[in-house]
Amino acid sequence: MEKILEVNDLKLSFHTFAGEVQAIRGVSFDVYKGETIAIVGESGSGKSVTTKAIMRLLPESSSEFKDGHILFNGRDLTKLSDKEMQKIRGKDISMIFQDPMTSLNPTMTIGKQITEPLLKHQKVSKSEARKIAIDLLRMVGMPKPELRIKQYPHQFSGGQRQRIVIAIALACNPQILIADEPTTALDVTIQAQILELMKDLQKKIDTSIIFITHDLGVVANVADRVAVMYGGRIVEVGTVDEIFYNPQHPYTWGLLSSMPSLDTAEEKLYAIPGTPPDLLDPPKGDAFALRSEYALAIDLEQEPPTFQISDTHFASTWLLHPDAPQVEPPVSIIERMKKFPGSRYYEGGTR
Amino acid sequence: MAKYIARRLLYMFLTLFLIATASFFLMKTLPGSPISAANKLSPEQLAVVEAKYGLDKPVPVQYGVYMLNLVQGDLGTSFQFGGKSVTGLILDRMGPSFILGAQAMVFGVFIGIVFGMIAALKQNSIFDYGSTFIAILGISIPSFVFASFLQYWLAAQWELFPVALWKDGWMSSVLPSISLAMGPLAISARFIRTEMIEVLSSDYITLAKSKGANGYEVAFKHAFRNALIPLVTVLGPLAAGLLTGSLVIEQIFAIPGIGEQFVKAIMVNDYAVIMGTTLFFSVFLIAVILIVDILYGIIDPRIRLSGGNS
Amino acid sequence: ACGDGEDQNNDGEKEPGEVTTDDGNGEGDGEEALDAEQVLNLIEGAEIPSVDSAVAEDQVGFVVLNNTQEGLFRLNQENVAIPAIAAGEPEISEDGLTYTFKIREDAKWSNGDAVTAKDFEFAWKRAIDPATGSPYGPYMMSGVLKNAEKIAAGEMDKAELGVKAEDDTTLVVNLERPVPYFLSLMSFGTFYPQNEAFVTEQGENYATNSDTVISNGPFLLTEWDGTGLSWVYKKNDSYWDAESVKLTQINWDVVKENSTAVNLYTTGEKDRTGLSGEYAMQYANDPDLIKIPDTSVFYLKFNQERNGKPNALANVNIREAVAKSFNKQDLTDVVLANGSVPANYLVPVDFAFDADAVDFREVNGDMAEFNAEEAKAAWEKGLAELGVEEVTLELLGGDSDLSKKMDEYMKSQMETNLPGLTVTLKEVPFNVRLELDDAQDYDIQFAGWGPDYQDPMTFVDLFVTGSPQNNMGYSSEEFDGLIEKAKGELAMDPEARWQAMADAEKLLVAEDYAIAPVYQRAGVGLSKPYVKGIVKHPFGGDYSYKWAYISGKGE
Amino acid sequence: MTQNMENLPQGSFNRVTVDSAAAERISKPALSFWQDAWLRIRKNKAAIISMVLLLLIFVMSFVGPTLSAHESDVQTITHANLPPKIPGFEKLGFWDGHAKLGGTEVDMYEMKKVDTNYWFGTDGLGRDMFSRVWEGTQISLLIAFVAAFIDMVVGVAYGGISAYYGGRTDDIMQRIVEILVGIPNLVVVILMILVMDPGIMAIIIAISITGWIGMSRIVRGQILKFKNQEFVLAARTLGASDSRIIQKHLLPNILAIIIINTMFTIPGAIFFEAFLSFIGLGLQPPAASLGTLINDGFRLIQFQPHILLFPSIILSILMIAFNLLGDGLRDALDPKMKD
Amino acid sequence: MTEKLLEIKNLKQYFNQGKPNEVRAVDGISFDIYRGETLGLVGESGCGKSTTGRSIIRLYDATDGEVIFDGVNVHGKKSKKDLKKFNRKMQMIFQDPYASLNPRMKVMDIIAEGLDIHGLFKNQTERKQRVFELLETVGLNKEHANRYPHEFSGGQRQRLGIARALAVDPEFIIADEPISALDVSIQAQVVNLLRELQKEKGLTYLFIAHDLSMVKYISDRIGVMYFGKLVELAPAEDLYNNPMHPYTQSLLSAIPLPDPNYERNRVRKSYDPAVHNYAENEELEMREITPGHFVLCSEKEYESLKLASAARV
Ligand SMILES: Nc1ncnc2c1ncn2[C@@H]1O[C@H](COP(=O)(O)OP(=O)(O)OP(=O)(O)O)[C@@H](O)[C@H]1O
Ligand SMILES: Nc1ncnc2c1ncn2[C@@H]1O[C@H](COP(=O)(O)OP(=O)(O)OP(=O)(O)O)[C@@H](O)[C@H]1O
Ligand SMILES: [Mg+2]
Ligand SMILES: [Mg+2]
Repeated sequence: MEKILEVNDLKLSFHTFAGEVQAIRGVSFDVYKGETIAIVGESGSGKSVTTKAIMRLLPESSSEFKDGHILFNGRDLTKLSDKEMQKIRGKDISMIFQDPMTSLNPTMTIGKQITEPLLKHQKVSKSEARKIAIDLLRMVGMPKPELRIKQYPHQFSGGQRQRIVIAIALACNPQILIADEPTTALDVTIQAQILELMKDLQKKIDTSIIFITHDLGVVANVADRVAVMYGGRIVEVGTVDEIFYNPQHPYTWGLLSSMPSLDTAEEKLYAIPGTPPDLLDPPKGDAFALRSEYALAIDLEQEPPTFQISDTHFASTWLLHPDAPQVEPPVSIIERMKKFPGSRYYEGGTR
Repeated sequence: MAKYIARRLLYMFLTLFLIATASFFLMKTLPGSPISAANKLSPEQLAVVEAKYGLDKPVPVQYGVYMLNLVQGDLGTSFQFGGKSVTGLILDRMGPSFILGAQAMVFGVFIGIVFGMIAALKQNSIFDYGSTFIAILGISIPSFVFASFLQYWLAAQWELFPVALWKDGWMSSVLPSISLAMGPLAISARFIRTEMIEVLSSDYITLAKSKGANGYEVAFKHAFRNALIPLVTVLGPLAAGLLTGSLVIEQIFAIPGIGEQFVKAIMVNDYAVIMGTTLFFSVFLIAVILIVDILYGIIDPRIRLSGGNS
Repeated sequence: ACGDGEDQNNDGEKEPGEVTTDDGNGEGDGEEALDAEQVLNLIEGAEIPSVDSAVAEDQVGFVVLNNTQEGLFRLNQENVAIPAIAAGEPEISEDGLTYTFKIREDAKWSNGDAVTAKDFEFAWKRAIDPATGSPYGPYMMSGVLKNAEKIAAGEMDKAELGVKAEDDTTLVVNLERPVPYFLSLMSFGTFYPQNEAFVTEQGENYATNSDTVISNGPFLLTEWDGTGLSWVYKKNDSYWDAESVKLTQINWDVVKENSTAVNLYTTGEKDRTGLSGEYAMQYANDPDLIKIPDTSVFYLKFNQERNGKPNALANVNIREAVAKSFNKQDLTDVVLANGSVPANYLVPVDFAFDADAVDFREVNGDMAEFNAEEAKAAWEKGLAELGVEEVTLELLGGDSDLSKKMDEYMKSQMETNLPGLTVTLKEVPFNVRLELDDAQDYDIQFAGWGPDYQDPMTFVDLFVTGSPQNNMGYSSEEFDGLIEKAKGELAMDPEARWQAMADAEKLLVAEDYAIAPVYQRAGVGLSKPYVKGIVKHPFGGDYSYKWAYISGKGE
Repeated sequence: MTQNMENLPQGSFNRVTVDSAAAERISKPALSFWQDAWLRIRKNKAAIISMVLLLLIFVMSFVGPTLSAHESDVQTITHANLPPKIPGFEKLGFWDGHAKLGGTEVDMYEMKKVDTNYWFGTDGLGRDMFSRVWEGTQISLLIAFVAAFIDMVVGVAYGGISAYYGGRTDDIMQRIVEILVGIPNLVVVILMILVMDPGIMAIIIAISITGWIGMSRIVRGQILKFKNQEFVLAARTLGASDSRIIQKHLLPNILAIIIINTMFTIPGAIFFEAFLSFIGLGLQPPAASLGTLINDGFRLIQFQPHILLFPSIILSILMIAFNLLGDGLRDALDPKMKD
Repeated sequence: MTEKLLEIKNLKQYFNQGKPNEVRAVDGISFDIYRGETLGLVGESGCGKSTTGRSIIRLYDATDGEVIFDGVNVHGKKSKKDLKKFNRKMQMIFQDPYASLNPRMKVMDIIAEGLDIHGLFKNQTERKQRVFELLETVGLNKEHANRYPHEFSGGQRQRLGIARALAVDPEFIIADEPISALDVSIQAQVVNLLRELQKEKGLTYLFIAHDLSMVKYISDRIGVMYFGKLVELAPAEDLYNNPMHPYTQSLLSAIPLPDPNYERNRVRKSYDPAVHNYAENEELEMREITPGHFVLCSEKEYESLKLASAARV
């Protein structure tokens, strides 16, 4: 498969009143053509910052690229001028934001907002742009698009607004679509509709999607591959099956097992104790160690390297070091692993 | 919409009625007689003159008469101008005040917006500090000091504009308008700056940027209109302030405006004129607020449809 | 004009426009070459409240009247009342009670009608009619014209007023009692004629703007909308003496800020301006500087009875002390700095003269001069009599900048020179002050008075018992008697009358210390050198432009 | 990433148990809200400079009059209208006692034979402007603070009651405000001043009479916002009384906004007092405020600029400093700016 | 079954009643809550779940209906004293951990607020002691008492909210989406805590959420709301295995589960209220189909549902 985006050892900080926030501390991942890669991780782990960094949408005054590069079709986005970047935004890479209530301009008709990138990037006339906009709205399932195109955002429901935002993002058939928690603000029924819609559209225009969420159910639904972030790092990356059925990092274990499935009946849920690290003063070594019951002495000293588990599966934890002791994952994880051929608990035949 | 305006108009009359009532009774508590030559008249003569103006009747009766006349558009007669009609007086005097006020408003708000935009777009730069400084200076120098300055330098010394008087058409209105504009300028600049900064950090601006909009488009097509909304709400009181504030400027530039007349009327207790002018100001203020509310709806579609109980 | 001593107001804020003469008659009516363009640009200090001669009551209105209308007499360049609409001197009856005027045949209204004796009868009756609500009519006529007082009080019909047009050209006037200065009154606005037909036709609208008023004087009032800040005089070609009038036009604008007026003057837009103190000092050596004489006198009124109770000022020594405790020279030189002079008298200098042209001031000379020692001595005596060590007095003054400044000065002077005295200041707008005056709710009040006619009586009778100007609890039988005599039995004996008034003044100022004179106002201004022949009058309409002209502006 | 895995120290791979309580540890020092705000405002240079200037002016308004050799209310009439003279400035060409008189530059001190120095010059009655300016500042500040205080009390109470009780109460109270806004405030103020005995008190009351409306609106908006916040609901479910909710929950939360708004009302009051002086409704002399001083001075702008200059400078500094401080506080106290 | 702690009868809560913008947030719902159980309440956003909770605890005055708590009608007229008593027995945990703690108060005072109001301590040391105990109960420690809320993470804040509610020793707690705003990794902490407390203190919960997997895990019975009405009420297992109301079925079909295989094969059902095709005069009521399993349905639907469930057994 063709690599379309390559993020290499990205490091980025914010300068705030309180000091330097090391929001991203070495993130690397690739995006292939036509795939959906989900980035999961708890609040504040740096998911949004990573994608905003790709779009170069971070406030220039307070953010600073420390290291690394972002290659889009071979061009390093961190080095482009503002002008060049404006040509890429909305045309080659576009973005959907979390909150449908606030991400549309309240004083502009949605028609204007949808046609804006068309007029900007594809030299089309106003009437053509209008036509395309209507088509787009129809495509995202908006009834009576001809009428609604003249309306303002507040005249739409949350789900409808999110569809509009998606229509905007898709207007120029981007090569990469970044969706930053596009369904968090919606309730489950609407969320399901939006997810289906995105998948349909992806099939139609063959774009790559970077999908950010912390809802593992959603990830299971949409993703081809999954990257798990913690404390400004990607701690595990793999195909969706690898992550869900053969997770290797204790944080991934924690995440997966803290979500009860419909048939969980244990007295107590597995819970990750403690709170996320303070990125103002990130802990030494493995940032997760302080909250992990599998912590090793070295975790507190030194950052773990990345270990390869399969062609597509990587994880950064000292537990994968040959010298590390074998540890028993939580029960619910063992249950999952049992379904995955090649995992040490595989029972076979179930699939 | 029509229904909304009709309701507002009705409400406006109610407000005016209350204002008229309140000011009438306040007026009656003023010390001193409105009859300027009171000290030359013997009590008998005074009684005759008072009877002429209906001042001999009990206050509630006077109130009734006043209100009745008011309904017919008659604001009574001025005491200081030998019984001239207040309505006529106000109509004569309102033109210049209105021109000055409108010009100052347009000019002040426009420049203020430009300053505010520059400050917000170049936040924490020398431009930001510069325009903020000018804006604050604008409100920290009393307008009469500013006006004297302009008059002395631009008119008396360099002879670029007429010194005073309402004689040279538009040129006469330049200096007074500028002096008056300083307040709205400063206020608009500060409002726009704060609001722009706020708006520029909002989600929809990020979305606009993610569509590839350049700095100009982001600032003017997306942010500006939204940043304008809060400013619009203060325009009403601001406009009213200009009108009353203009009295100082009118005096300095010897302009036959209503503000100047107003203070004089207060000083000599010409309460027909005070009341009339107060009502006129109130009508104006309420009208401006109504216009602003409609404007508000035009700028902000969210309010337009919900039919706005602002 | 004048009446009540309004305010100490030539601080430029209220009347910078009180532009004035380089002593009017000065340069003769020159044979200097007249400029082709005879247009004057002047400043007035306030709007015209009214140009209806029956209703007018203020300085601005009287100036307009004086230049657009004309009465039986007019003050000439020497400020002597000479016949104007009257054809020559009137016949006066032996007892001084009946005056018979002949009206000039060539006197015309600007609408073409002739000015007749009926016009006078009509106008005067209109002015005294209570229904007109004229402030000056009753004030000027009561005690002068026969029956005026009763008519004003509504006790008699106006038809009974002592004025009658025998025919179109003969006017007979009956007086209540002999009035020695009666002829000078005839130059006063209230006694001007009005065209009955025109006034009746205009009804309510009469004189509410320049279209609803007609003139019989040197100029026509035009472009006045009734309340506006500008108006124009145009030469009146139907004026009987139009030949003497050189100016074709005077453009007037109301400017209330002195700085603005000065700026207008320096840019050449205006030909004259008054100067307030600060400007006066700066322009002291300016060749354009003119001095403007004035006959208003400002004084302190001592209220002897506040809220019905006698206060410290009821003690004559206390009054004397206060009256002598402030340095008038410094006040006029430094604080006012506008040419005003210290007043040690009530009746101003250069105002009233006897038959031999001797100034009334020669009789009494200076009284109650500043003298810190005497003040202190009187003060201590007064305190001892009262049995107190400390006194607090409230000084009531106007709210203009200049009066505030003066009040501060007075306070500082009095407190410095009179140990144990505390002066509190109270500064209020004019009409509030009147209210307080009426209620006798003050201790000391800064007041002033300008003459209404050319006779010391206009000043001295202010303080008789019961006068509306008294309002300070001063009541002296001796004083009242002197005034009564001067008005009555001595009316036909000028010398004795003169002496009686002088005695009254002395009693008031230097014996009873009922008031304390402070200064006689004067002003300074700037006048372009090409402006000539403007005449300043001591009372009535302040200025005449009839003889004014422009010479040398073109150069 | 694949780094020196070889030489890892012995025992590296020993399991360690992490105390889960340690993971709940908060590393930041315990700071109160105000300490926190102080930390942030300290980084705002403009606000700090403003604060220092305000403090300086405040102190000078008390100390200033005693520094000068001349008392503020002593009239040395022979020393009237002197320009400023500060020893040491002679060489700089200004504040050297020279002034233009009728177009020529003269040394006024020499001309009037004055041998002491007036740092800010003298006024028309020969009073020392330096003392007067500082005393004026003192009075202006007094007026401003008292007016702001009344404003705060009335505005907060009115807005608070209106919003907290809501419904009909709010409706009626807001209608009243609308009518008050409808009457040009100058009318109300002038009427008040005419009705009352003139003086500082009258001015303060006049300024307060309409001044509180802005505050009440802000407070109302804030209370409306907070009164349905979950922490208030939580208190209600615990059975808290209205007074407890207002005192413990609402007021502390809107305090910051109140303070910020006061930062803007103070200069507003100073300014308004200056405006009242212009139309002749200012203080009763000899009391002077910056407003009356400026009003005295502006007519002399051409000849004795010093009379206008010094009070104007101080007024401007006050205005700018209060505004910048208000801005700074707004940033520092804004919960959105946390961190 | 055990004793009824709370009976809700035909509760209605309308906003802006009589005005054009009237909202019938809760439109006549009835259900009981038994002592010691957890009743889950689910439904899409805006369907009236929070309003129900708030009406029960009297944050709103109900438009109509009764809330009977321990045999006493909560919405009847009551003296201040009675209300206070009631306030001690019923408590609420709020959705937003950031908005539900007063940012200007220290943790100590936040938690002690209930103690202060009801005067539940003799002296300051006792007050402090109680707060420390409560902090410990929710897994925090003493030293946190001196902090301000903004210094805590979301999960910690939610635990503070719980501690505050526990301070007055309530019997019944309404938990209004206590975990929706929390991170997955933290949600479990809070849910565990709630369950532990229930066991220790015999608490009764009304647990509002829209995350059905979590609700199922924690609840004994679950009610499903749709547009102000309760449409189905059943024991948790029963509801999941045998959802009867079409809206419930649609809701269940939409829950994403962290299992890619399941997700790949999921068929989502959509709900269209038109499917009911009710006639004009049909009466809708909660009818018991199987023991303990109620569905809002018409007589006709009731019959067919009965048949269907009989068939299943
Ligand atoms: N503009 C900024 N200035 C300072 N710090 C920032 C800024 N934006 C983000 N951060 C910090 O960077 C870190 C990562 O934030 P990010 O928004 O990427 O988290 P996230 O993973 O998207 O979380 P969430 O799931 O809550 O959206 C956080 O600690 C955040 O506080
Ligand atoms: N105070 C109020 N005034 C008017 N309408 C209200 C008010 N509170 C709630 N509503 C409306 O009542 C309906 C139900 O709201 P409620 O908050 O109970 O929903 P919810 O089920 O809790 O939703 P969510 O899952 O989003 O919290 C909504 O339409 C809401 O807009
Ligand atoms: Mg994010
Ligand atoms: Mg809710």
